Amino acid sequence: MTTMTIAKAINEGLRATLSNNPRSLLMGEDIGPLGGVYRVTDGLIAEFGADRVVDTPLAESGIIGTAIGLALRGYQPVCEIQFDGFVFPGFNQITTQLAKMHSRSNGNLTVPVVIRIPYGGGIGSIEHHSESPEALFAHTAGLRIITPSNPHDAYWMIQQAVDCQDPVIVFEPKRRYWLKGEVDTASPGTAADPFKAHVLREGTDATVVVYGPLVPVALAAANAAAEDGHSVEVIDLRSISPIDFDTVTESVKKTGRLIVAHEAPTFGGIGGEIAARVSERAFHSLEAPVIRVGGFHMPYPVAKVEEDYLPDIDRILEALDRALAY
Amino acid sequence: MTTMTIAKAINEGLRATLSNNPRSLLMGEDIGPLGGVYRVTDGLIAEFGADRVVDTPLAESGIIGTAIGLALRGYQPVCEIQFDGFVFPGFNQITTQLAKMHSRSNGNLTVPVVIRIPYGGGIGSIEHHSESPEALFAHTAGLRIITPSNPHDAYWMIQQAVDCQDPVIVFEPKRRYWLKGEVDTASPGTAADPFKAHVLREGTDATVVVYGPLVPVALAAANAAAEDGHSVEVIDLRSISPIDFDTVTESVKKTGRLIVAHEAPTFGGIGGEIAARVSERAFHSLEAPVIRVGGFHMPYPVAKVEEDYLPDIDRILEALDRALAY
Amino acid sequence: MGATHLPATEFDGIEMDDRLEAEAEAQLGDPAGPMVQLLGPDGTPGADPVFSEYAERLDAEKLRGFYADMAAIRRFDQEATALQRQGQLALWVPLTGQEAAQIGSGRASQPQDYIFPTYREHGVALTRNVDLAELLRQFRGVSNGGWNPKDTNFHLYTLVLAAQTPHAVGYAMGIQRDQKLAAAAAAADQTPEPKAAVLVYFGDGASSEGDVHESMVFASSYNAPVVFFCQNNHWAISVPTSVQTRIPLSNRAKGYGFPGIRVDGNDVIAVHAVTEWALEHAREGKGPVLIEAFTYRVGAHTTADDPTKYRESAEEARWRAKDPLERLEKYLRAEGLADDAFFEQVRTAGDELAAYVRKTTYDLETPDIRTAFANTYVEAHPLVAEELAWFEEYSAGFADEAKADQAISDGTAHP
Amino acid sequence: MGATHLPATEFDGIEMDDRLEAEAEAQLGDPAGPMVQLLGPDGTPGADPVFSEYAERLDAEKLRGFYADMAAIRRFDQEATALQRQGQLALWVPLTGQEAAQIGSGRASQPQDYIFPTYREHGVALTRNVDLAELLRQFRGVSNGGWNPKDTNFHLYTLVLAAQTPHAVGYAMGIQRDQKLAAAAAAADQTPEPKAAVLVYFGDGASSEGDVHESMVFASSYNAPVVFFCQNNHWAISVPTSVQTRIPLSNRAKGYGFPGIRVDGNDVIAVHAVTEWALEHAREGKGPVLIEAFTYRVGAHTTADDPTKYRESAEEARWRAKDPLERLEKYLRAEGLADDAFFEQVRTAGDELAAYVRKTTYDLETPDIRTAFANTYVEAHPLVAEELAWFEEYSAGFADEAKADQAISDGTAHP
Ligand SMILES: Cc1ncc(C[n+]2csc(CCOP(=O)(O)OP(=O)(O)O)c2C)c(N)n1
Ligand SMILES: Cc1ncc(C[n+]2csc(CCOP(=O)(O)OP(=O)(O)O)c2C)c(N)n1
Ligand SMILES: [Mg+2]
Ligand SMILES: [Mg+2]
Repeated sequence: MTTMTIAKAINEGLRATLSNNPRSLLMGEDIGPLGGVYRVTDGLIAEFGADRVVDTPLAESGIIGTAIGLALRGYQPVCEIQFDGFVFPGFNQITTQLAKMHSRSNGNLTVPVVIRIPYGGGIGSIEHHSESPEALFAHTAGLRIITPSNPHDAYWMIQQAVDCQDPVIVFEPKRRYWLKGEVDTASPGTAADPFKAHVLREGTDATVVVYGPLVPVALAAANAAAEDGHSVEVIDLRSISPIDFDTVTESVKKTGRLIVAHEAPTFGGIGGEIAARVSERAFHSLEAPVIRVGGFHMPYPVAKVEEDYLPDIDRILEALDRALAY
Repeated sequence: MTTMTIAKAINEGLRATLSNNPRSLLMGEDIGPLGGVYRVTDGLIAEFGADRVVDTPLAESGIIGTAIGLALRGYQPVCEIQFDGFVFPGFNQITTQLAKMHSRSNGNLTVPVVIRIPYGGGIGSIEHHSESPEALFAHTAGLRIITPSNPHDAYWMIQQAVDCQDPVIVFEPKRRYWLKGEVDTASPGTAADPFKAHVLREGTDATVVVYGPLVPVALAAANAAAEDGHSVEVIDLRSISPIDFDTVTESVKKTGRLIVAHEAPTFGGIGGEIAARVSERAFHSLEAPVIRVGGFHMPYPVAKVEEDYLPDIDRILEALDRALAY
Repeated sequence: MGATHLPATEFDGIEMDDRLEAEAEAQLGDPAGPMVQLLGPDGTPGADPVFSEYAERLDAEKLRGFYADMAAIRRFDQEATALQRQGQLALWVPLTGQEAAQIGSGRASQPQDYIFPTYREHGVALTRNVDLAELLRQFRGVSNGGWNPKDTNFHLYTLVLAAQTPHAVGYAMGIQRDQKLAAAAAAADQTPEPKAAVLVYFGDGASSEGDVHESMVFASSYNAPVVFFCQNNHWAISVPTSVQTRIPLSNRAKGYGFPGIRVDGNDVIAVHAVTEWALEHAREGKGPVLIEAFTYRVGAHTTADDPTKYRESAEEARWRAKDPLERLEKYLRAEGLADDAFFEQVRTAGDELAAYVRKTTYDLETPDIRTAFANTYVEAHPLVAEELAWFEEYSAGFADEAKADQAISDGTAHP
Repeated sequence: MGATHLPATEFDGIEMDDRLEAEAEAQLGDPAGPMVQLLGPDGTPGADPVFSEYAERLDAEKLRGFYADMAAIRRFDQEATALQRQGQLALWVPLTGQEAAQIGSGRASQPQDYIFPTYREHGVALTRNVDLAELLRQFRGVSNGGWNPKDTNFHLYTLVLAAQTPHAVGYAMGIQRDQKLAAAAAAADQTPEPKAAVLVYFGDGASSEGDVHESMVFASSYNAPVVFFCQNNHWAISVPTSVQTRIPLSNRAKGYGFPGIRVDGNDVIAVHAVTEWALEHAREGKGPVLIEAFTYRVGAHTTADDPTKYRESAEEARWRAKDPLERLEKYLRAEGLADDAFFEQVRTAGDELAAYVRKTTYDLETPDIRTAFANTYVEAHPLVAEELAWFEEYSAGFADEAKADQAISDGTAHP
């Protein structure tokens, strides 16, 4: 067990991958000598050289597109997209090519490309640096999407993503990069399956489903609710595609109430999928409709008002109140 | 009143726009002498010239991007994307630029660009020619999305889209291009508001919400259900963003059951949004969970099996049975 | 203006506009600039200080082979068009007119090279030993990728224009890395793999897509062993090349600092020579090359297209006069390299190929959507499993219903 | 290989690789190829057959103005950096080193021209009379677009790299259409509008994005009045220009058939001359031009960046020796065009500007998320209305709570 930040855990996970897997390589803008704008790849070019840690031209479609070609040749590229808002020039390659290559080749070809995307707000940044576009990828079959919320998960999930033979997008909660926690580098333990949700806190009155940056927020909300006498179960989804509906449904059958929170706008967000499917699976158990907490239907607002935009403890508690009022 | 196909109605709508609005223009691949691969712009270049009906280089980002520039200069461009699966090279311009320009300029700038996209399957076509990517745009604030299901709506909605000061994506149900119907070119009548849902058939036992290509399918399913003694209300959503939740909720409060069907994959589709929001708004009225009927979580399959993939009358009836069984 | 001050173009900045106009106009007909040609439309051989050497390496058998390939693929094209008319194919994308560009370049590749086609490269497929019946699967709507690229190093067709170009560069970057590993292995006394390169096809229309640019940037930046092969067939569906560019497309290479060559795309000998040179160049680690094959799509864009809407038949006629097969036939006959018997034999082989294709198309398996469920992901996926389970139950319901209906009409139903 | 056979590059295909290598290496330091320069680093004037004419039009006042502008924007840059350090700005993007590229080009534009910057063009903003306090709004996190582009024809900053380039071309296509309408109006005896062009900025890094390519394709295809102004400041954050290109970026224009000019980006006179020429060229309907301003980002990429991670301070020092302000000062003094009093006055003006900026930054209004609700759409939108209503009620709840808490602590609460 070692204590480290999420950023460091990903760095160590990538180091382990590069060491163990000679056909893995990293690609992206500024990931070389700079070590990435968040220093997630710090020191790796010095250790593994410029053929394994590749500073690319500034072109996201080119990054994803060449990664696909490398994967076709038997390599396992891990691409870094510098910020959530800059993945869109690469959207075509991800959606029409990466996601479909295995299927359209009738299973003959695999393209185990990993795409790392720091995402989410709360860092007081400028435009395009605080977005949560996960739903825009979850709708596309062929992709897998995971998001760690703590250093131990981060260390293992990045390696599991590379090992997975399907393309995987790893959304990294950038405002939690400096969150510290214990990492067991010897064994993943309960983190063995990156596509399984984790019940982080048990409860009986309501379930709160969150992922990535909102996990600490939900835990804090559950603490606050406990003071008011409400027992709240908190689930860290971990995987956004596929979603571990078994774990969520089981919880809701017990608690009878579900709140789903994410930073992405509510309208058309992944919360709708969760609400719809859980409502179907646990119709008779639900004492209240699933309440969603998310961003408003607007472009991510300027830094000075992002607190009004982002789901926080109060917003989750307000949703809980509404759910309990049924 | 004139009888015409949907394709012809859009053609006439565009002709009316080009005639009435000197700052409107059309842009796209093959929309000139060829008249578009579906002949929707047939004859327009001859009538309005190459400055108003512009055959562009083959580059979707360039098409949307230059359309934004033209809009900033006071023009109203209507872009054609040749097929649903080919919108993705232009995704960045739509998502990060077109959708946000008004907001990021604090309301100083408007970019009333219209994007026409023939969408959906059922035409026995090859890859990338049968997709329904509407959910990937609906999640982004700043865009509006409408989809006509009949010639009268088509004639008016395309003109309303151009008149709207917000960017509008018009998804055109390509397998219905040859569907004929009456068009009143003198007055939109009940089609005056393109963002309002239409109740096409009244019923008491369940509501079926559809849009675009599935509207005739839902109506046929309702007919079949009537033979079995079930009274089904059918709603044509018409607008996918915003969604007219008032009309849908009112219907569900009456019928107590809701089925939402679309060709797009169910997972992460717009059906989830409808299910979630209606479940919240009409929780106590719902006798059954909202049942979604949609594509499977796979790339749109090859033509010879698309019948197994596409929601059809039987799939809607099966969902109805499930809803009625609660 | 002094030429020294505009190093970035060869145009004199002030007078360039008139020249550009004139040049652009000229290019709409025949190309204005020089273009590699080793076999004229009338079958007379040309000479070239560099590429003649490559042409001289071709013996009679090779040349007859080129002809046989071109004739075979044209015959195949006709058969596929016929199959489409008969409703056996949903769509067909004819290549007639582009045989020399495709056979010449495909035959210049080595087995270890990897090829990324777009969707019209049936001739290249032939040179890679792709079973042409498998190739029709896509157009019959039974598969999105009818063959296994690993068998032939011929990738699947890509329909999203230009999307395959960065794949090609990435693949070439992989070859570079493999060569370093192989060099290490060779030092350890193993036989080294033959050097390989990537050949990627795209059209004049597709050349406008951003992906082509990003690919060339990456290729140049990493000096990747990739040859960009642009078939300028004058049309992108209904849009003439002049909308995509006002100067020869081979010029695009100038922006990235690697060679760009315009070759007569209807001259199979020249195409072969230039491509062989370019692939050698790439394999030897000298970096990327752009080839523009100046050719013409004589038929429709696809069987769904109607060229009379956008071009004059006189233009088509002008290009038919430059037919790639006819000119090679003239040359072979004039040089005494092939006789009537040879051409008769080619015709018979073509008919046999057509018969084979017809038969195998009728026989092509009907797919099952369960394959699509199975191939969406490599690894197990709960949502796919859930939806498949629903589908099985749903389908079984119909089977039961059908059985029940049958039982009723048979009178064997229990009441 | 005969040069005639490679019309598409000026390189001899066979020997090109060594040359390319050598050239690329050379370019990493000083540019190898010719470059327009009218004022050397030591302040000595140069001559140019075309552009000297443009330089000669500049009188002493204009030249002093250039200096004053460059000094003002450098002073502003220092102040903004200081404000960021004090926590008054979330981030700052310094331009130091690029003053000549920005002031020279901005001052070459006419009021009727429309300008699309990227995010570092504070100097251009100054030439367009954008209130520099408004410009800081974005970096204070109170606005995504601090000024109204309609007031100044200076568009908002665009952070998605290269995304503004097609906007520029589209805008230029709009100008073309307006000019036709204006011509009709003029015929009807109205005063014609002055001819206009578009000037669009992007960096050496952004040049790799597909959008730049598609923009150049469109610009060339429609002969649009647009000038592409690439500030090659040698770095894209930590990535040197050599990763984006191995030859001068001005060569990109060769692929599209319009002029590409490399100019010394630290020479305000040359930049002004070249840009003036290019804008005239575009306004006159002669089509697009690409300008590569060869300059250097002397400071960090942003205040969040640490250049010591990726470059040697010796490189920075080498470029400081080519400082754009110093060389103009030398020239002005040597020619007797400005005296100590002038430079003193410039310094005072700079301090005043800094004081103004400091004060207005402190005073910048705190935004309200209700503005974001209001500006998402032009027309009424039920979802936005619903969410806003929820937000109002939710916020009112807090206000009530706060009031109640206050009442309790005030002892005025009713039990
Ligand atoms: C990204 C994208 N946009 C549009 C299309 C539709 N489309 C198919 S073929 C074609 C023309 C292609 O022209 P070109 O690249 O010259 O190739 P050719 O068909 O002439 O071989 C178009 C526009 C597509 N397949 N992909
Ligand atoms: C599409 C996109 N990808 C990545 C980024 C992140 N990013 C911001 S600035 C920058 C470097 C830009 O370099 P250059 O174009 O040379 O401009 P400069 O900063 O040197 O002025 C990068 C990678 C971005 N803003 N947009
Ligand atoms: Mg073509
Ligand atoms: Mg730069």
